[in-house]
Amino acid sequence: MIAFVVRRLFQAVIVMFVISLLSFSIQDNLGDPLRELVGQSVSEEERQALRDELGLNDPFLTQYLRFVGNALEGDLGTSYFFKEPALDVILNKLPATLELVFGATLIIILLSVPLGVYSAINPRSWFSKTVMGMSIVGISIPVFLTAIMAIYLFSVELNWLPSYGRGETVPVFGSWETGFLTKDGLLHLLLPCASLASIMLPLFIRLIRSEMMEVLESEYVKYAWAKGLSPLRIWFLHALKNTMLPVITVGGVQIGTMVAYTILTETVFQWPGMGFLFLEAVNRVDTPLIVAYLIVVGAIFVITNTLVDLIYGLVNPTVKLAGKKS
Amino acid sequence: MTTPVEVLDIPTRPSAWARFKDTHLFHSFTRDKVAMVSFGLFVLYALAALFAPLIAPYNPYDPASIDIMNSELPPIWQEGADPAFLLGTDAQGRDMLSTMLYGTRISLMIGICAVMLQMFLGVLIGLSAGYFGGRVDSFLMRMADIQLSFSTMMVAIVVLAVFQAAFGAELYADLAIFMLILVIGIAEWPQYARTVRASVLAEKHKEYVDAARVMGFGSGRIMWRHILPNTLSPLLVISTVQVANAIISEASLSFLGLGMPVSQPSLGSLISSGFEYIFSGAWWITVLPGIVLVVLVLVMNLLGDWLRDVLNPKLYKG
Amino acid sequence: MNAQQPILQVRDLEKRFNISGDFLDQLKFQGGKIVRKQENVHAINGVSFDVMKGEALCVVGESGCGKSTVARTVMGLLKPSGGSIHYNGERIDQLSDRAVLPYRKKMQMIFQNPYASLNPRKTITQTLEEPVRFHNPGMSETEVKDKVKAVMFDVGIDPGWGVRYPHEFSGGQRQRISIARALTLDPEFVVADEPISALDVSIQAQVLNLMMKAQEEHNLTYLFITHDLSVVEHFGTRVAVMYLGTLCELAPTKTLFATPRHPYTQALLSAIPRLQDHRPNHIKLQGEVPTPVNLPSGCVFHGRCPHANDRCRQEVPKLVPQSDGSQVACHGVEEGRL
Amino acid sequence: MALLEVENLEVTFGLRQGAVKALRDVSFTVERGERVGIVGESGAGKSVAAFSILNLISRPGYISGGQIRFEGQDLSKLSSDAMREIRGNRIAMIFQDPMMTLNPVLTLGQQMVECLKAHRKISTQEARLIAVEKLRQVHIPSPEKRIDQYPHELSGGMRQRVIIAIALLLDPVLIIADEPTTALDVTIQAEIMELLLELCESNNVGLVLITHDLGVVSQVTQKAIVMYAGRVIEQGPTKEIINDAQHPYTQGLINALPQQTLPGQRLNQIPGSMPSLQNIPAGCAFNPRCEFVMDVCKQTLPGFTRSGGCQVACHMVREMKEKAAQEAS
Repeated sequence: MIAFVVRRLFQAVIVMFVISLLSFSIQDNLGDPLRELVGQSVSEEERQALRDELGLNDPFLTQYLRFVGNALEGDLGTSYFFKEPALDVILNKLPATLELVFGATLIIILLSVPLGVYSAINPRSWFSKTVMGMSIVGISIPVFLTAIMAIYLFSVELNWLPSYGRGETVPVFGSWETGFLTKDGLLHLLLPCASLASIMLPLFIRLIRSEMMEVLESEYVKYAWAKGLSPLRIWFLHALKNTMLPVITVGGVQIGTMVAYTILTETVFQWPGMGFLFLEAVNRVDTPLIVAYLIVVGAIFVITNTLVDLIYGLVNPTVKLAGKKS
Repeated sequence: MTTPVEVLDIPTRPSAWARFKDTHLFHSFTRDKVAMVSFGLFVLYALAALFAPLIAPYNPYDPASIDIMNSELPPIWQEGADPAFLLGTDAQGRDMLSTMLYGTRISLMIGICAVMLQMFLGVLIGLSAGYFGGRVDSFLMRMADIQLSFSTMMVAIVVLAVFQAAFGAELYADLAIFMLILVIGIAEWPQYARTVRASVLAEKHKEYVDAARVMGFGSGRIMWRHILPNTLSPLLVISTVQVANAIISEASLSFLGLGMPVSQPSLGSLISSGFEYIFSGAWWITVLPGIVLVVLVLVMNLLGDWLRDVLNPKLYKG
Repeated sequence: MNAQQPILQVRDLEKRFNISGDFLDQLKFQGGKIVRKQENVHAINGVSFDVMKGEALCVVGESGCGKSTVARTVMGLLKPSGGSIHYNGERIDQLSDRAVLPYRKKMQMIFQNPYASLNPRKTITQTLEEPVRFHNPGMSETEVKDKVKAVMFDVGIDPGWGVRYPHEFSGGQRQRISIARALTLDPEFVVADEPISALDVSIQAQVLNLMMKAQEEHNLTYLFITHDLSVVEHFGTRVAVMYLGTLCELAPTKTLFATPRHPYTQALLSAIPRLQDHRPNHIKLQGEVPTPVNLPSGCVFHGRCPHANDRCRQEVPKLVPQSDGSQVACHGVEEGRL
Repeated sequence: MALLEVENLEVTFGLRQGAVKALRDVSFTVERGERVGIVGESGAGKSVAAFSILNLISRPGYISGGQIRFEGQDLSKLSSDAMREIRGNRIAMIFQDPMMTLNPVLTLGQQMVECLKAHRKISTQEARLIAVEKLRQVHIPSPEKRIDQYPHELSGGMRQRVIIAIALLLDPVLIIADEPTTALDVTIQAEIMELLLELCESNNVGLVLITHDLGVVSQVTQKAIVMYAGRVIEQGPTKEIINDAQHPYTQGLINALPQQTLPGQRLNQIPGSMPSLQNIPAGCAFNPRCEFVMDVCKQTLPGFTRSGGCQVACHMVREMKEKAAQEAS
């Protein structure tokens, strides 16, 4: 238990340290805060005075520590473009991205488990073969291309679904605007979530299928048959529980990966989330916003990885949360 | 007292080709239609990429051969097409066929070079981690874990975005090809490192390695001559899939505007440049390179799947 | 044959494996405090024996008793945690890789798993020629080839097999190739780690016969590790019985099978299923082998021994020579209770 | 009526290289309370024979011929539901490797209770009581506590005891044990074997014991069946087979045991190795390794000849018997 907690903390610290270093060097090298603050019309002496005042001439370490100190207090600077605290700007867009990821995860879990299990149990049926064929095509199509094709088909040609934006949203707790509670919001979620899921879904189906097939060959499943248990109990208790162990580990990492893919989906669907904002910030060289994005995403990674390890430890009786098999 | 000598039927050593023809690999290849078609298509792609400058009817990099008046011409089977442009033209009036041939060339090149870089880094790190073990191993693997949890795309997007912002778009366009190779190559090292390490660890505990140690062979000899050759099949399997992934990564980055510039397009940047015209009906600018890209990646993935099935170490008792 | 001269002397050999993982895994909550705790597997605990020239010393015991660890430590595959190993009077357990090379020629090993002990990517010829070239840099190509050919004939395999890869052979054939590999260097001492336990009964006899023939023709000395007592009875000159990393009894084979002294040896012997007796009548031991992580105090066998008393629970018994030439580590035998 | 009658059983594996027959023409019977040993080396088909009784051969294997009658019922005609009623209930199985047999993510209690509930209409509470009782019968200390543990918390010997307890849960009439002690240590082996023998005897349960160990067969079983390359080559009362084997292979197998030779002497070995199922030699499958091989052995498959209480598939034995019969008349 101690080892688990310490490792997690250690990993979190490393991740955040790397991100902070990266962020800081971005802030240090990209763009000129002075120009953003005062424009071009100030004389050289005034600039120098201002630089001194802002601490821009301090040694690297001092500046870095000041940056970390501010970051720990939640102050990541002010967005040049929005003229608002960068963290607030990012956090405002967080719900949109999280809902996208959540919707995609839902699609993945709801489809991959039954499809993967079915095609593992009946590997020779035409349906399984179709699923496997589709899944290999699925992983071969880049997310953005799926998104474009989906827009072309469902929005341009058929005109069934909206092609951009979040549609109508309603506030839930405080500032969290959700699209899950309105019909329009749900319709808007459909295409982006499906596109985002399109790359992970085939991966999960293939993973679940191959793990499940391996488990079905195991001695303890054979033994379960010899005990005369019902097929449903064997498949969904004996086999599935063992199948899910590796799936949870790999799946956890993949869900983290999905955050990266939101940048692509959000760009195609002009989804007002963090990823879209990030890309805009890059184009505008809005350094504080870039930094804020990196830190928020880093935190999300650390949290998901910890959660995944915890769940794994809970499901697997042979692991005592130390990551080591007893 | 003599021990009877058992005699095998074929005492002579067959030629290398004959031996290859006798392998499990070759047998399953000839029996698997999907593998044969995939391999054929891959060879076709490779040839097209290699000889693009010879095959392509136009040179898309040559501004002189481009006439903006020819822009957005549809492919030949559609109304309003110009027979001079078999597959139509893009928004700048470049011949789609030529651009796609050159694009394939760039995509494949980036994919293969990036994977070579990954392999170099990954094999080096994986071998060291697996062979030295202990602290070196746990440090390297923790780094790999952290990097993997970030995902290649994320790392690549951030790094390229920062570089683009730092260099300015023009200088960046010139360096894009190297940056892409570098970033995709470096970001994916954990895949190789983990695979190599896992097979080194598995092999290290096998008795033939002990046998080699008992013979007094040095660790370098054991590492390179005994263990490494036994880790090649997993490397081959992941390499095909990695090339496919690298091509997708490159396309995605180019789509975001962080990859190849429009003046020197890869398949990804071609798709990207056509995206805005899809609503106006000029679907071919996006769809045609899209199909070329998907087929290329699909073929690589199918080959990877086939290799995984055939080379699956469980099939050998050894 | 001079049977009195020891070729290998093992003294107070100890081997521990640290299984506590890295620093973080060693930290434990204990009584509200965080303490660092290291856990070791005590694979061998002070084992001493000699192997005489020309004999076949068999080491028997159940899985986890440390017999394979003894073999691997003797061969230098593992570094001992304590004690010493002498070969022909020279201490070999602390030599550098280079200094140990001459001993590698004289000491060879045959492994348990015929499917894993041959490199799957090398042909039989490559596997057999590599050690010859490595240890005899001056040898010409024809000499190497002749040497390998001679050894292949010796173990009953056709040199024509040489171009083939291991996976083309059956388990018994591979084990012969393994023996051939050991013999290419003309060793005088061979450690065989369960060389027949992975083979079928009819093949076991083939391999055992081959090993006995090789012993005769090449004047070999064997350290033979096995769990199969019926093989020991047939093959061994002397037998060493191990339990939980400790030597219980060391005796000439005939003596051991006629009059086993140590209670564990008695139980072990009674457990062999034999063709003739139709009603098993073996000595039942209580409980199971304890883990080698937390060794029992005193005699390691006391928890399962029907004759254990307080002394056995506290004091570790020493290996004591008996009148019939055997050595037994048991308080009961020493006191004359048994 | 015998408890189990296997008649001309044939099992085929549909491999990519073509169909391979793993079992041919296998026939034997097991009486109520009888203990039968099936002996053979790896690849002889003894495990396939055991698993095919409960129709548990994994793909690509399937029963391609013959009949298996259990208590007079033809098992191959049963629906899968009816077959499930027999598995674990009337016929129980014990697998080879106790480390792999129990599901690692379920407690012992879960794995025992589910078995009871699959065949009987009882509450979980009642099922638990039965399970604890059975664990006590196989000498598991403090079974009330053990029942809530996971398999990895038990040693190999303990796990095999639990598996025996599971086999006895529903008071079956037949237990099929596939090398139940091979994965265990010598002293544990003897204990487990004795426990199994004792429980079979006291509950009058029939036992089909698959093993490669002739010693175990001679100690435990009343009848022995010797298999080679997918066929039965000799079967009969265990005592007769051990003391006076007729088939050259059985003789070779017994004589190859080190205890059959004086210490230090060369062992009696059978040359060569068992053919793979893909290229079984014509005639008698054993002919290339047989020291008594005759021309007829290379061409014709030997049928069974009676010799004492045994049935032997060997041309030489048949000729000897015929000669003896002629001389007698």
